[in-house]
Amino acid sequence: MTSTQVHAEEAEPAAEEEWQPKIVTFCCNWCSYAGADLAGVSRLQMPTNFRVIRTMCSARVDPEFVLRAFANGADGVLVLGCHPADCHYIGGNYRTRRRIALLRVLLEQYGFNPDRLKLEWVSASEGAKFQKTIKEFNELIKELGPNPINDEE
Amino acid sequence: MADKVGAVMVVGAGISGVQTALDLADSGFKVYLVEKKASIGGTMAQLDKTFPTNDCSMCIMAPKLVAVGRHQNVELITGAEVELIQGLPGDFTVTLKKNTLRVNEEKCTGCGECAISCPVETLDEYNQGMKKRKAIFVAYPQAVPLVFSIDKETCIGCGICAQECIAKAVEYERKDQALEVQVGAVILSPGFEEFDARLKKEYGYGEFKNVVTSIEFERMLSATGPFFGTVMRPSDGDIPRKVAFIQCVGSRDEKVGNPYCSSVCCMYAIKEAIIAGEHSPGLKPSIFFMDVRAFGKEFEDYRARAENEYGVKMYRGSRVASVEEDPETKNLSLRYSIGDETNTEEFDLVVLSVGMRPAEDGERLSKKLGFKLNKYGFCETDVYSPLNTSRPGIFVSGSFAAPKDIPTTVAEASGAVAKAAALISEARNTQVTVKEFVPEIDVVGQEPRIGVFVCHCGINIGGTVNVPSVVEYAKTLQGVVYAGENIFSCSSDTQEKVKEKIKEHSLNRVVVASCTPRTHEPLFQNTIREAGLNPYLFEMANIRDQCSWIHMHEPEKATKKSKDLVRMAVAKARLLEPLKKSKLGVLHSAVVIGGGLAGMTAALDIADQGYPVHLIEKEKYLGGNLIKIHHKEGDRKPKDFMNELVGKVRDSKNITVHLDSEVKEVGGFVGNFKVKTPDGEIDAGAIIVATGANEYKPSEYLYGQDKRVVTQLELEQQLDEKTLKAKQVVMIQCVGSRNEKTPYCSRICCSNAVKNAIDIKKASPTTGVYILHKDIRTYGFREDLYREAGDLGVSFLRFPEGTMPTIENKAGQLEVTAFDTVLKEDVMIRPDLLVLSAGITPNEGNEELAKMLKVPLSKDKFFLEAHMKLRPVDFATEGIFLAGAAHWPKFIDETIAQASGAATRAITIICKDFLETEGIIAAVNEMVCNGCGVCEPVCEYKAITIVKDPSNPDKLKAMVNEGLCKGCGTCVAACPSAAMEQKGFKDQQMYAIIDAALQEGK
Amino acid sequence: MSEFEPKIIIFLCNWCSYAGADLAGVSRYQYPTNARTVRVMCSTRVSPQIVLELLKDGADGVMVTGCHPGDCHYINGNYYTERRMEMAHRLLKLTGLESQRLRLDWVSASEGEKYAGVVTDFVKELKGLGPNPVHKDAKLASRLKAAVDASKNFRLKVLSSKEINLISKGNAYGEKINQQSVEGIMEQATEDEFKASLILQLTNKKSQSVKELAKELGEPTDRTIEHVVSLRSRNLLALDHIDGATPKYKAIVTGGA
Amino acid sequence: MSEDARVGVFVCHCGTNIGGCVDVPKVVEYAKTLPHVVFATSNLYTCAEDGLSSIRDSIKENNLNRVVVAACTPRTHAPLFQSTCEEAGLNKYLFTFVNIREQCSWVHMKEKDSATEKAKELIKMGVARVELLEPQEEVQIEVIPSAVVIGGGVAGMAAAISLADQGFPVRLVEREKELGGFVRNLGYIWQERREAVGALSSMIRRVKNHRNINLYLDSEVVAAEGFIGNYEIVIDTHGEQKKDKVGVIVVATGALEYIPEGLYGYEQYDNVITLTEFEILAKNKKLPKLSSLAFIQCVGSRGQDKSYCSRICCNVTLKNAMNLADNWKNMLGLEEAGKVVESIPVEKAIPAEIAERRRGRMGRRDREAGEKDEAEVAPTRLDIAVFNRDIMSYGIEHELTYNKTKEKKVRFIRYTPQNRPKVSHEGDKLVIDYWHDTMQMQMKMMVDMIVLATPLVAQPDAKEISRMLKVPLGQEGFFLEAHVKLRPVDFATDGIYVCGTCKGPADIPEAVAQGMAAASRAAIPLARGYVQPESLVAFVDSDVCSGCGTCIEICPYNAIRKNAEGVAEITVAACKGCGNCGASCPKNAIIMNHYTDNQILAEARAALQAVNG
Repeated sequence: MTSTQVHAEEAEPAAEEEWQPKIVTFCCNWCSYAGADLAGVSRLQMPTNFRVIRTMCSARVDPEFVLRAFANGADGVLVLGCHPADCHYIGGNYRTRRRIALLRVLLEQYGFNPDRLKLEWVSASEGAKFQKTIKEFNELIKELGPNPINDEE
Repeated sequence: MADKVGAVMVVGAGISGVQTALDLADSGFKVYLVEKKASIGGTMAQLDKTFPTNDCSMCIMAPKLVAVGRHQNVELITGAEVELIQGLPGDFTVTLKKNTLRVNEEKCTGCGECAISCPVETLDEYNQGMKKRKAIFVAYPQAVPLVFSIDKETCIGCGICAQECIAKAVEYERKDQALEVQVGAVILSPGFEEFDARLKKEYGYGEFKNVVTSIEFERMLSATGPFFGTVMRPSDGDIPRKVAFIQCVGSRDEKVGNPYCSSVCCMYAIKEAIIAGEHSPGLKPSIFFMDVRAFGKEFEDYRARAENEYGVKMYRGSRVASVEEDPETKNLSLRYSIGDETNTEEFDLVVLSVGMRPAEDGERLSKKLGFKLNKYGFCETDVYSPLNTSRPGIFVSGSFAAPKDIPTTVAEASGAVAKAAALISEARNTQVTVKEFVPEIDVVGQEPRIGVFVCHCGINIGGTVNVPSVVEYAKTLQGVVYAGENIFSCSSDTQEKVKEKIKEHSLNRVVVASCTPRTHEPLFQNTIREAGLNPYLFEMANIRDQCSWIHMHEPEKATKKSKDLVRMAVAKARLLEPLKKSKLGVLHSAVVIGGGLAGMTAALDIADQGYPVHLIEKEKYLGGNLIKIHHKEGDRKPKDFMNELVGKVRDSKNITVHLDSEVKEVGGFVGNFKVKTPDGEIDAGAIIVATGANEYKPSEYLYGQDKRVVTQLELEQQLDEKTLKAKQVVMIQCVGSRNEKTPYCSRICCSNAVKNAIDIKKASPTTGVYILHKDIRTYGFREDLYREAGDLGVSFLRFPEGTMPTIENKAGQLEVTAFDTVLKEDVMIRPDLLVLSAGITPNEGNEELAKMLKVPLSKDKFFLEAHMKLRPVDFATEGIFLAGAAHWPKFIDETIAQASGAATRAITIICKDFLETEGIIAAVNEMVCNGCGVCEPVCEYKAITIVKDPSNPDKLKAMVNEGLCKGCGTCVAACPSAAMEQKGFKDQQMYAIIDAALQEGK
Repeated sequence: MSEFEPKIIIFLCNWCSYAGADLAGVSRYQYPTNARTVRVMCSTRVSPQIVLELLKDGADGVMVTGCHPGDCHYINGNYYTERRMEMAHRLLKLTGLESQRLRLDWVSASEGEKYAGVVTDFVKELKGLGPNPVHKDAKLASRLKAAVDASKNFRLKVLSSKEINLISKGNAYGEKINQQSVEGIMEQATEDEFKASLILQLTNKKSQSVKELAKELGEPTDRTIEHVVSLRSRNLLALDHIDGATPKYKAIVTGGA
Repeated sequence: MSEDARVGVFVCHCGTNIGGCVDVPKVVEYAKTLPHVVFATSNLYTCAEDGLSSIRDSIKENNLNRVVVAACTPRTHAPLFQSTCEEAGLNKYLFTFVNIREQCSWVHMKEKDSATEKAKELIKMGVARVELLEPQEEVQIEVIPSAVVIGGGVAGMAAAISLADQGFPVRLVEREKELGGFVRNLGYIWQERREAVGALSSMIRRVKNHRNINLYLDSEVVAAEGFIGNYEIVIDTHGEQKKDKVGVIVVATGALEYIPEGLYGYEQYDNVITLTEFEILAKNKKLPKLSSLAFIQCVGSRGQDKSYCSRICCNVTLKNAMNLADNWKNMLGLEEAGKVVESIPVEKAIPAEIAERRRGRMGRRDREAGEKDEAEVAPTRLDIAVFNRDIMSYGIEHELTYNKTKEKKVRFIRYTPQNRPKVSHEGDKLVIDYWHDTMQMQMKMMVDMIVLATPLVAQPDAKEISRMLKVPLGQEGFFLEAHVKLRPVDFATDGIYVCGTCKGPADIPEAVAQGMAAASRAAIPLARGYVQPESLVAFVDSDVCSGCGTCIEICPYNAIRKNAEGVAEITVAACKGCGNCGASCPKNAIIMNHYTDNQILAEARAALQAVNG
């Protein structure tokens, strides 16, 4: 079944444009970005509503970036890094683990659902895991609904 | 003498060949990397994980493959075989036969459309036949070079792939080519062949579906394998509960002609057991060992964690007689025996740990190129020159010489470079090309004039994303003065077009929307640099791997997402600044700490290549531990070899020896070290640590109190001086090793003990010799010693892991009692000589030297290298290298190989005039930084130091050492006052991208 | 209830067999009324998916007629018809429905009598076979649906379309391929693609294990695993969940979300 | 289905042919119940004028947009009813014909009830199909009124002259520096015993100064793209590439003589020559003085090397044998050069009945001419033998010559492929060692010269022309015509024609005849000025097509090519609508106009629905 032929059958979008969450995904250049590429090479289909931002290491993701993303209306933020001990810069991902854990506590104190921020390890050969992470996080955010900041404006 | 050719041919592009090629290219030699298959990577590319670090094999190997694939000094010749080598060392003419891939390598972009349309399938060798591949194929998605090839047997010539290929790269009639190449030296690394498990009929491989080989199991574990990483029984696809690993299949087995031990199977079986457990919780692996040979660095505690933490059941001293299959359930029942007690156990899946056979074309190469093979078909080498073949000018590395694991292979790969480089060092840099660039345009202060190039990538992007509408959208973005589309942006003609557009619209920023920056960023950076633009004024938007390919069924959303990704890239591009790669001078000299076998070998290798070396030795004499060794290796005594080495060191004009002197302090950084010694300060570009290790001085078993208790070295002395008179000799293994205090295995004691036992039996056959042991770890070809000892009547007694033998002095008569795991009862022997196999302990001085060099120690207090597998002789801190027993106990030939490896690695630094620092590094904004010091401990590379601000002394500030900074950005995120910036990923630039991502595009 | 009267669809090629049928009429040859004829310009127009679709819809028999090889008004049309009907027969055998329900016959414009004879014989044969059980046998229905899907498969259509030229004119290397080896490849490819389509059919609504699929496909489980592996690598089947020790697979409904 | 279908059904009685068996009124009633059927009626003879007018009127009255006629066979009557629909303003493709006579009433005479049921169902199927039909426009494609003839031999010249005479400009492209082709080698051509050169020169003169022919000598056609009526060709005249546009192409590239290496001592002995070499010697009057001569037939043909019989060698041999026997125009070199002996009287009369038999067979020849010939015959001083397997002197004149040569004492010695004559030499004499069948013994014959009758073989570069024009090569490299019997001078691809020895051995009259035939076939599209292909053509959905090229290989009419975007595109003029590409397309991207899958399935399924209600 050719892809476009199938596409023709369900071309018309869902009845009214169902709300699609906006997700920002930070990927480290050496492992999770490579995992995302492998998902592409293996043509693993996944929802389109996430935007990848590349940093050299997951430890470069400043908590401030996460907060700014939420402030700009992101409904969910995913931070992906190398598996512990895989880090190209030896120990970067240990720091990331501690920073994100601390940040989630901070978010909770401000009444912002910490589940909107998720840390996950994806190695360069785990294309399928990248797909699974994106799909599951997308479902989770759909359940949590839009970022409360949006309806304040 | 004919002048030397500054080029080397490396035959075989597995991990060994790739490492050799990279080191040669970085040492200023042209490399011809010849590979039989269509893509490089060898067996390691098939592995899922590697021991002992459980790294994902592809993650750590892919960067090396990409680097060698793109290195300007390396010419990759795939699908080729060496036919003939003529001429003299230093000036060889090599004839190659390059088998046609029937695809034009220059034109093929690796997009894969041809494979999708090919109608015929065959078994996929890369996946050991557990999956199908098409007649036109590439080995695996990350293959380097990413070029498809046609397998003529399977192909029926229907012509579909040529029609579908947009790049018109398929050429059915493309002929084989004969090539002639001029090189100075040849390094052989054709790897090994897997033992054919079918030859062991009793295990039923090929007949019973659920009996698989270890390499097939490795593919099952891999995420890119047939079962996407889930372990399944090939018979019915269920997840196996109980998995059995049978060791020594085709190793330590005279019947099949492989009496040697393949050295790696115990470890990879343990690894596969651990990973299988991780993939399917509740899976219970059991391994049937004869001996658990976990002798390498960190191997022993990897084995211990497997047994205790991961619940891997280990049957020691076991022999599996046969495997039977239950026709109904397809389960397998193993009949095995330990000692004389046999029983059977049923398993869901059986993995045969197949050993290593010599490389398949080893026979052909040895005939054609005229070098000798040893009796097992591996390449014959000598203990004292482990990297030379019998033909001068042709060297060997990796498992073609003997079965060995990846860390040893990588060390040897660098070692072989030293041997080859020494032969042709005067021709260094004669054949390498240095790129000349046009002067760089100064764009500082200019308004951003951004050019956006959107790629179709054939139909890979264009088939889903509406490229023209993305181009139109790009034109509307602020700062964009040109936007256009190409069919293949990475093709050479499009590079020219990009340069023209840069000139035509005087662009000062370039954004390319196509595939992944990981593989293509350097290509475009190089192109804009050739047009005079600083390479860092460039940003990519990945609209193929991370958009069109993963949203194939939603073209409108994929097109909208592509517009967003372009908007984000343009947002960052506006704020990009030119970055300079600063140049640091390099001193063309080296310091070697430690004058033992390792130190002297390394020093000589560096000196032979014409670089001055300072050899610093603590003692008053050179030689280190070699002096204490009396037995013979082959027909030469280590002592005689040592004297020969010392002579060479003395005569060499490039080596200055500093005896009775210790390193006091080490300053500076890679290329500019300052080493303080009692004889004054030495400047050097690189340092090699070869401080060796000591024999463990036992305190147990009445050693020191009763002269009838000696160590193996002391026994060797008695044997040498023929003063041995004992009638009943007992040896105890693992004294001072593999216990709570020193959990590691010292690797060499088993072989030494067995060798000494043989010497005793030869000297007086009637003497009774008993060896009490946990596992006998005579790995590799040393397995012959174990068999010879058995034949000569030496008796071996295995005592349990936890309970060492005990000793009593009953009225002057020594009594040794040990629990015999076979007879399952205590056995008491009365020796008139007790020999303790004492292990090897690290130098006390390691702690202190490590602090000076700012290098880490492993938990067993040996020095910790940068990466156990792929950088075994480098320290994490650049410019400092490691060899010999200081790294881990090892045999003479392993020490020599590793020392040569360290020498090569050092030369890759000191042979350069300058070192370029990373462009993307941290930079301190001095006005804002108050020297709080949060960033200093965060840096793994110790690149940050807190210093006094020169402008006002009482204020502190952080200073970044550009030589050491790797640009990870950890410190930048940690800095509380945002004083620390990461060039290329500045906060402002990141904010711009985040805002652009969440801004609603039109 | 009157005796079973099979319903037969007969495809007549405009230039030869339609004229043959007319000649039977002009010569007043009598034959049973069960045939329902459809005129096409050339027999080659009738693709395997059309004949299999009709058998799935309950036709008791389908016959494709055309000019004798060499007589085709469109020169090589009927050679391809022959190959196509071979593929259709291969797929039909795999579904379990009697393959005699599909017939290919050459009827020239002058063979009126032969046409009448062929129709009569086909009716007699079908009466022996009895009615097409597809409406009462859900399993057979899904197998026929799988056969229809397989007949539209890219691989099978390429192989069956290229077979003639590969054998007669030679391939891209200028070599002529021998009939047996192409036949072997076709045989294997047809079986693989049929079973793949059937697996996708069976796992469309409910996830299935390898054992369950093997029972349906009537083959040993290790052969079924090969199909599952190939479908997963072609991204058409996904591991849904693991039930105890048994993985369960589900067809991937193509669509981004 | 653009607007809602309004179907009219017209059931025909055809006198009693249908009505006598099928209950027509009941069928009409049933038709009315079918969905979308708004009008149904019956006629005694629908094909008669009142039937046709009833269709025209009811289309207008009920503004029908679909018509089903249930009557006899579409093969004969469909065009008639379709043009009636057109007259009523309905697109003729919105029409379906249901055959309830030849394929229903006539063949189910004894089962009236089930025949009526069948008729109902056939109409139900017809209605189901007609609902899905779409109007089609038949597009007219203009034909460029000019032609190119490749090859300037007798066949090519004949074609060129005949086309030019009809007023069409012709480009005649000849590879050599002069016209004439193979015939230039020949000495005397048979019939009027005229010199070949003479016969040729009149033809060449007509070509050279014909205002409608521009002649390209020492030139070749190197490229030809396009389809019937619109070929873009490139003519390479001694290095310079000239582009041109023509409507049709005639291939007349001729054939070559077979060189019998290693057969019967050819090249070993200098007096062993081929038939063509003999003709050249005869033409240039260089034949040596001979006392004895032997012809050997079927040298290199009929299985010795080539598989076919070359058709003309026997007749050329017979002609030469007769001329030699008569020493025609003293073609044999006499001792006293210059003494021309016109003719030598016959010594004795020919037995009556042989003369009678010969005169009778002279056919249209008048009696006197018959007698006159005998007179010219000279006594045979030359000993001639013809070693042969069979003498292929087909037709009237050739058989006559065969008899004459026998009269002139030419000896015909039969040999079999199992033991062919062997050639060796003694002194300066050639020796033929052969098996004499009647005497059942090996015999020897001494001769001065041996002439080997070798076959005509295909031009070695025929492959290039075949690849350029995409026309097939048949057996042994000769061009393969569309149908050996019914379309002998057409290629399967419309607009390209073939004549002369390039499609098989032929003698001069046959080659000329084929040239003229090709010219007349080529003139049809040129004369009409346009081609109007039926719009039963294929259509490629360019979004689905991935450019795999399978259809291009399959189409016998070369009607599909790849466009700029790399996807397949149908050349409407060339497509015949057979549907092969449609059924073969691996991506199911090709739709057959007027015979789409849905239309076929709808028609067939209509029959099945009735089965299960």
